[in-house]
Amino acid sequence: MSTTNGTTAAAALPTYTKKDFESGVDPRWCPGCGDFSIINQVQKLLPSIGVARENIVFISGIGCSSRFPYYMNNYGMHTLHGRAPSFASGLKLSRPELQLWVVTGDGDALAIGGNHFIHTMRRNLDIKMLMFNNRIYGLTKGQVSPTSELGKKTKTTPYGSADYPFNPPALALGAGATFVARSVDLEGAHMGVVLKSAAEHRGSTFVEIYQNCPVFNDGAYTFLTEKAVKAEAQLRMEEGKPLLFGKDNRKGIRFNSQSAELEVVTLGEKGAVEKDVLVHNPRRDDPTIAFMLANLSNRPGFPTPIGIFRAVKLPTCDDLNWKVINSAKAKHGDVSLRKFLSSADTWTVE
Amino acid sequence: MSTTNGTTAAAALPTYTKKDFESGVDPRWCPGCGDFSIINQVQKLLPSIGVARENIVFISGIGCSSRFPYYMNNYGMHTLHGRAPSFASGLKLSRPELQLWVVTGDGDALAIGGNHFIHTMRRNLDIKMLMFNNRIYGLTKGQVSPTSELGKKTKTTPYGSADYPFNPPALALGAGATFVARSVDLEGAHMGVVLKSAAEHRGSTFVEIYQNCPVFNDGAYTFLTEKAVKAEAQLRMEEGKPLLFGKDNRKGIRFNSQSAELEVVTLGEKGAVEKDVLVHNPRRDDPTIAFMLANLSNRPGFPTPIGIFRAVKLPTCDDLNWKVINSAKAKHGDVSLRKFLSSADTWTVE
Amino acid sequence: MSIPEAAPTSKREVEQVETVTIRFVGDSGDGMQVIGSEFTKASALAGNDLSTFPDFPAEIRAPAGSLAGVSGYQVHLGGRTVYTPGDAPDVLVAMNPAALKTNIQDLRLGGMLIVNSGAFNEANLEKALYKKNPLEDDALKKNYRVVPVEMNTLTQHALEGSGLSSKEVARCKNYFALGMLYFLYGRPTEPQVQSIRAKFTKKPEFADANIKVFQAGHAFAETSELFVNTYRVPAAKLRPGLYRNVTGNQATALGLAAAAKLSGRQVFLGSYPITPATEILQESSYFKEMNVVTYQAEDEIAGIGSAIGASFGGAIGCTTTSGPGLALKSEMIGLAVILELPLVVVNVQRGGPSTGMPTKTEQADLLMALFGRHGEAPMPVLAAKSPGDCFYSAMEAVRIAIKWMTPVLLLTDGYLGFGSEPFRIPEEGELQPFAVKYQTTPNYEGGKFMPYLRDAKLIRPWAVPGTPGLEHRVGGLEKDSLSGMVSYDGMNHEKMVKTRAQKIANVVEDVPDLEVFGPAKGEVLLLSWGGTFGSVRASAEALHGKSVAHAHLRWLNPMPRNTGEVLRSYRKVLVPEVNNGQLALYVRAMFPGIDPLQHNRINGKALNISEIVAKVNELLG
Amino acid sequence: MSIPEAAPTSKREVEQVETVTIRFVGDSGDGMQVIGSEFTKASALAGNDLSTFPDFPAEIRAPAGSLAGVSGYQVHLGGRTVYTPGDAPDVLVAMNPAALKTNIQDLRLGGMLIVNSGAFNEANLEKALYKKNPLEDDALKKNYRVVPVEMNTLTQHALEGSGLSSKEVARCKNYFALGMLYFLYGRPTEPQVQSIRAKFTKKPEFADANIKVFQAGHAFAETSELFVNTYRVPAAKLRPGLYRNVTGNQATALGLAAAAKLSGRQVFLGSYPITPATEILQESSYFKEMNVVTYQAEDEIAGIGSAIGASFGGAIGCTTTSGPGLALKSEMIGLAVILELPLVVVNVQRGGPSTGMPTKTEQADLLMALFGRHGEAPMPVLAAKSPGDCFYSAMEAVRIAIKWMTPVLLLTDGYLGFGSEPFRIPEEGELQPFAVKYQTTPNYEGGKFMPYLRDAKLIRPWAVPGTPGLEHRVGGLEKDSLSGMVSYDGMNHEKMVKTRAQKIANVVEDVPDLEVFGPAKGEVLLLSWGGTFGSVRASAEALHGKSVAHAHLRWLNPMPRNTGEVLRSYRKVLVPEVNNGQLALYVRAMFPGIDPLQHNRINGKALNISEIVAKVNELLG
Ligand SMILES: Cc1ncc(C[n+]2csc(CCOP(=O)(O)OP(=O)(O)O)c2C)c(N)n1
Ligand SMILES: Cc1ncc(C[n+]2csc(CCOP(=O)(O)OP(=O)(O)O)c2C)c(N)n1
Ligand code: SF4
Ligand code: SF4
Ligand SMILES: [Mg+2]
Ligand SMILES: [Mg+2]
Repeated sequence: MSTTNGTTAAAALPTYTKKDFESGVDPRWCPGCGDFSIINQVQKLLPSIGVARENIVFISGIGCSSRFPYYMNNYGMHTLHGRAPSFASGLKLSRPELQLWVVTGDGDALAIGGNHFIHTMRRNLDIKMLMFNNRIYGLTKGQVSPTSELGKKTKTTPYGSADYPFNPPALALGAGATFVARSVDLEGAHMGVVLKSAAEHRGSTFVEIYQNCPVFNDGAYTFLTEKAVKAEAQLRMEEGKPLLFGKDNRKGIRFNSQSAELEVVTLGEKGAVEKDVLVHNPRRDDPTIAFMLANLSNRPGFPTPIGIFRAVKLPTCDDLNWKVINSAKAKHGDVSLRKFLSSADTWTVE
Repeated sequence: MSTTNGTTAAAALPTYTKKDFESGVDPRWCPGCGDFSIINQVQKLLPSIGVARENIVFISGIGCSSRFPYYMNNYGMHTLHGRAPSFASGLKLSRPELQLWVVTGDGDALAIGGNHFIHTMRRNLDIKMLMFNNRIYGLTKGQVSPTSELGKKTKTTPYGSADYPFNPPALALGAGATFVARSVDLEGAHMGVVLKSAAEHRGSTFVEIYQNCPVFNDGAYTFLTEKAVKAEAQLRMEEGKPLLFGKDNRKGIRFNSQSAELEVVTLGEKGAVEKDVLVHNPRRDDPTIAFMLANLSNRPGFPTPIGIFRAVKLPTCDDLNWKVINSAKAKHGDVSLRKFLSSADTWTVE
Repeated sequence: MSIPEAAPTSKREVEQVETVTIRFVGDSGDGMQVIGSEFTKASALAGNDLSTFPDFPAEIRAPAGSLAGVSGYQVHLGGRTVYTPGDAPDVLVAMNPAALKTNIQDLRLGGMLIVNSGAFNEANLEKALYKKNPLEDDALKKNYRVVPVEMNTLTQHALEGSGLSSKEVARCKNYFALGMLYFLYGRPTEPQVQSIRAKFTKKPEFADANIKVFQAGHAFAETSELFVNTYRVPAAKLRPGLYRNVTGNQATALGLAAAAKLSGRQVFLGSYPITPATEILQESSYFKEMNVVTYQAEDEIAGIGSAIGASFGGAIGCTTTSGPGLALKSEMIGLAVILELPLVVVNVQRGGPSTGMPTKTEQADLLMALFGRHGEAPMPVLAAKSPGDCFYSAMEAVRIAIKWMTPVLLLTDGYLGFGSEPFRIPEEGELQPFAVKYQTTPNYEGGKFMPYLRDAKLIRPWAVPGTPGLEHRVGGLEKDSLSGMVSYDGMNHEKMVKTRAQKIANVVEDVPDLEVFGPAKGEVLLLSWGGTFGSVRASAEALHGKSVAHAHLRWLNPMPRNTGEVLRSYRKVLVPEVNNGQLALYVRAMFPGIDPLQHNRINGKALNISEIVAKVNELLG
Repeated sequence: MSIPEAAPTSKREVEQVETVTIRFVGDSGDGMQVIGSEFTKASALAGNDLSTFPDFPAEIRAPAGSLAGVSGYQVHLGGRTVYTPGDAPDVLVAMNPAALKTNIQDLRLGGMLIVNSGAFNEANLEKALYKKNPLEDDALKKNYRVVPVEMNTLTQHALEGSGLSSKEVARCKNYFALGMLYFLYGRPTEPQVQSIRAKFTKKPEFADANIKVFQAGHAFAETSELFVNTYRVPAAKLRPGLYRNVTGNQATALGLAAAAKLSGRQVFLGSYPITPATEILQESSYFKEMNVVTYQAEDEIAGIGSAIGASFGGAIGCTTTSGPGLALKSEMIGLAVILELPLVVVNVQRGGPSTGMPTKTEQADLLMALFGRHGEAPMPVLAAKSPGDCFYSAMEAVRIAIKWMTPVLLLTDGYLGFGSEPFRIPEEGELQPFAVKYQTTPNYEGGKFMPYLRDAKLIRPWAVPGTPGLEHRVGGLEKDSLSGMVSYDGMNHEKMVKTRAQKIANVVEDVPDLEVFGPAKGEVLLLSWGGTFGSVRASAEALHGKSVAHAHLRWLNPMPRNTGEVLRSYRKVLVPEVNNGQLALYVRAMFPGIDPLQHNRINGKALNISEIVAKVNELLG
């Protein structure tokens, strides 16, 4: 057990199974809710990441998605609407050896919680944030969210929403996140791979998971997940591979340096060949291409990218902080209370 | 006078001078503060924009910069730390005919106010936001701000800050702002031009103004403003012109489609010619190139762009809202209170 | 409140009952809210006074058949004034084992239990954590009049050959229950048939099915010998007029819209969704033609900020929330206090602290409403007393806010917000318009405008952007007592603190004197505020003839001028509250010498009338 | 407090004075804080008891010479216990007309005015809005002992040939004034010379210049005939030991660091800058080797959120703020209440409401501290009584927070935070360590861990991440009384509300009884809390011999057990406060029958002793 700061004693880890990460409380989501598929992937992943169960903490805000920690057999906090990243930030800075996961919804993370979200991203705190994006407020039964589409009719926008939505990966990139990815509830295997990379990344980690809310926003992602359209609609980004999609991977994404824009080409048509297609590299220092890909989903005629937009290694905020703390500790050694209190102009009264 | 919503009676405007926009209260900023130069440009601009003085409202949060409204002879609100955009949003939605300016600082807008900032940007509310970025908390006397450099020593980070800073235009672009620009306190003429464009833009408008705080963060921008380095350090973006800089404009920014990155070229060297240089176009729908330019200032070896990153016309949130409201009004006409209250299942008791 | 004992003969008689409380309970998918409100409507048409309350399961849908998934709807109808949805049901309609388990303890002894015995299969019993079938339990039959009905099968029979799937058939069984109750309470069936038809215009096959099942239920109740009597609740003596049903949240939304009409100004509602306040925003978002502008902000702080911004622009800024949101808004409310701009903050209280029990009611935000701001920041606080009263309270809050240029806090609660009652729609002209005057000319020597120059009541002028010549700045720093410009002068500050306090104290001129129900002097005064009005008034009525009176505080700040006098006219003051004693504490603070007794329940529900009555009887000795 | 009248002869005598209050005032750039604290240090070394208070101009630097730009520093020194920085200065050192104008009304009649007459030129007079030179005004000379000194010229003379620019020369003149005061109060010059040298090690030319000017001032006072007498303030009888000067904010930071040491745990301070609390975060950010981790969050909510997160991890989560920030944190504090995690919230009160008067003091956040949360959310509240006491109060807040697993609110104020006094550094071992126990093993049958299983005092266990087998979840929804899992059960909720309230009531075992200074029974009891301790105690001392006592509440919740008894031992209770009567209201609420009288000043300053004394004398009749 580690109760002091520093590093956790590297005891041999038990061999975990998925069951070890189930709290025993039955998840209380509506039948068919996408959240079930997500928790399933997370519980499947954790046995393999080499972190002791007691050193993992799940922190959430408020929302359907935010009930997540109750169902995990780790340490967990179900906090206040929008504020999960703030708790995680303090806990991470206080005890950097813990692995922290924030679980949140589109409203929780981006409406009331937008500020903590962008600051966690910019600081590059080593926190893994999973945002279940159902483009609606689920728990409060169907109001517009910051990811709801323009014109969307909801209980608070009966004549259609007049607000443009956020593009969450673009926002995360604008804020400076070092790991940004997207997956989909129905694509379990894909999600598993993305989550594994997220678990391995050190630094601010943002994973948007498209999640269907069958009760208040059913079918939000059928455009992406229906068998019939899937191949054309999904752009699966894989490191080192060209950005191909469509039936038989016949289409690709090319950067047109004339217009300085991305465009869709069909291989074999108008002279387009595979080597023109942009090769996916999420490790570029500059976030621009990642940003461009993130914005694709806003643009008509383009597929929606899933996978990892960006994964860049930079010293984390927690590491930088503890470097300073440890050097101060090393320099001063163990200071007695009296000595500490006396480090100022003093005088003696006799 | 317009006291109801709708449009202001288009009475002939008086001919204003700069003095008409001075409240008569002497600005209380420290001698040499960059804020003086900014207010000077704003007061110079307003006579020329064709808006009645009484229809302009300045709204600020808390900070040195936020004292701004007191010195303007318009309607004004000096509100709470970080919250100015929220007041402006309500006022704009309630009375769309008013012209709203939010004046804020780097701490006010991006620390405590970050959430209202990104939401105002994404909604494309017709609000003009001027952020005086001195990379420090001025009013509270010198603490780290979200735009302070990594490693910066301030009163709260005596051993250097462990937080990566925001790049404000990149954040605004990530959030969906339709107008994003940057200028510098010492470049009065440049600022005047940028402010004029901001005044003309309809939609979410963000202008970052680099501002020197001689008391708590002196010289933050000498790397950009000192005569000796200015030409090499500033990249002045002008619509339709190639992105040239340096002594005699010998250098340019080129997009390398091989690496999918921007690079600096010297004209005449290694075969670089002017037509390779990226031509600045702030009107692209896709925000990517604007984002790439915004990120330049983070990258060693690149100049810092000033001017307009993005200026794109999209229906504003306030317009979309009032379209719905006006159509409901047109459809229902003037409804009596009794009729309104009766629109439900009713029964009569006799 | 009184169902007659089982009649000795099997000949069915029509029994007159003064009031009856019926609770419908079943799985979330069983349509209990639907038949509850249909029955309510029929009772309203029959001229009964009414009060209803839904009992939703927690926010997220629980698995079908589980204890957590039980949904309920209670209606209390009467031939006289009905104050609450009723302490304990006289009739419980339970559609499955889980619903029975979570509700049976509330059924009054001797009450009638109509139960869908067809749902008591092994799977459902297990989900409800029953070890054996409770319907086979003798205790149940001893304590209640149990009427088991095979609704599943009877519904299937009714729909044989309809072509509906078995799932669709199952969905109709709530109408079987409804049909039985229509027979039992002698409601005419034709309007209900119409209503079903209207509801399913787009799916006539469902209309037909539900009508069939409804009629089958009615016929079954009539022909089977399960019911000894049928009942009639006479019409109540209600004030004549046109009526509708309203929940408290609807009424609040309607009240704000009415205030827009009466003042001729825009209502700007900037809010963030939160249970149980969300409906106010949702309802209001339909009222565009009434000059109501709604805005779902990014969070509670932006919600109230947008409202204050709109108020600066001349609108009536409003914001609606519940406890956690009110906490977040407290800095902003303080700003509205120092700016002296009109603003209405509606707080629909729920169980706390923290996220607490979002779907349950409580009255524990009173002290926060009164004192929960930094610095000296007094503001008017009022509380609605019934669902329908939310309408008048919301209007009153607006009227005070714009007359006195001040934020006003209106407290309601989950019990009022979700509960409903008949609401008489005011006649044309019955409600007085209240004009809003903007300042349009300079008010000071030299043609100057002084935004903080006050009138005799200490009210400052409201000048709005767009008015030439009155350009001015307002802010959160202490301000000069005339110009409103920043002032760090200590004595100016003291003056402003006292002036703001005095202005709010002056609002008492708009606060009616406290009225007493019952004897003007005596042993015990019941003192209530907010949503407990109904329970406490009903208790006082039940104690009629004893030396017990009831007074209800609608205004908490300022309190009515005669409050102290009233309190001192009784030997004992008892304050029943759904909290740990907040009004009691406040009364002690405001009226030294008065030390009220307390009756506190904090279980997420309205107060129980019988408990209050018992407590008072104990006090009477 | 008593400077002797001008002596009749010109022969200079050394006069003994028991206490003296000196105020240094000048332009922000004049270095008044510097010479004020130098003189304070010298007085401390001479064994005087002390209390000091700076008077900063508003946050932003005003133009040189302007009224808004005046900066001051007041020190009260004595040969006996000194409680406050003094009501009215006996000596005023004024460096320019603006400083004279804004301060002269505070100088006590007959007091000494040392004024830099060289600064009274036309430009400066105009900036100070003087129509004519006040030094030529007879009234001034009639009311005060005016000592005009041409400090500008004399400084220039002293630095002739130094090679410094005239701007640099002008900057030295504060040391001229200091030199004069050293002579006047018989302070040894050598330590000051050393101190100047130490201060300017990197710029020896400035060291030389300032030393020269300092010595010139000293010599000038000695040789000129301007001063009739010189004064000696005898050493006070202070408890022997090693001393330093602390401001309240420094002391709070030191107290938190000391608590880290004494508990063996990390202090995690998550804050957002806000006047007048910012210094606590700033000071603490140097204390890394003491196991203090600081974090400047993006806003107040994130600040407290980070602290609660750290507390969940086993650290002592702390957050520091002022009024507007406390308002923002209220939702979070409610969460800490329901989680039952240790947390210390320090609120340095300032003038309100809203942004108010950030640099001025006030005591108007008491009711918010007690009641400013939604739902039933009680928590311990204590208040520091002097700058040095902030150290002990901060430690105490931590001790209570971790012992009782609760958030604790510590109130200080701008007056304490900026004010300073000598602080005796506790001996090694004098402060008792307080261990923190984490739960490391299951506490329930079947090897289970129940995070909300309580001990006899109702305290729940603290199990932190990293402890295998105790994995558990906490949250803001109402929780089952054992497992902490979500519970919507009404009676469980009522039980939890009452249990949490009882636990906080139990903290009274750690609250010492109220002590009374003065007679144990009598006419008038002065009851104070927080930063007004000094003024009220000094008033009580001044009223010595009359039937007047003083009691000071350090703990506001719970209050000491004997509070009611003490209050009832006097015919009248007078509560002096820098607010509109908040403690008075609270006392009325908590002790029915006691109706205290009030003395309220809300002018951004500490209470005036003479006003309190006058008020009491009035009450004594
Ligand atoms: C301070 C506060 N404001 C509002 C709420 C009400 N609330 C709870 S969850 C929620 C939104 C949930 O939406 P999202 O984050 O998208 O999660 P989902 O339920 O869709 O998973 C809201 C508005 C609250 N609990 N606390
Ligand atoms: C709620 C709240 N928190 C904190 C403060 C204190 N505060 C005032 S201004 C400020 C920061 C100012 O920095 P910036 O926005 O960069 O403005 P500048 O003074 O640099 O122009 C802070 C922390 C406050 N007034 N209110
Ligand atoms: S409301 Fe939607 S998001 Fe919430 S649990 Fe149900 S299906 Fe899932
Ligand atoms: S502190 Fe800095 S930003 Fe503020 S007024 Fe002074 S120079 Fe300007
Ligand atoms: Mg959602
Ligand atoms: Mg700044």
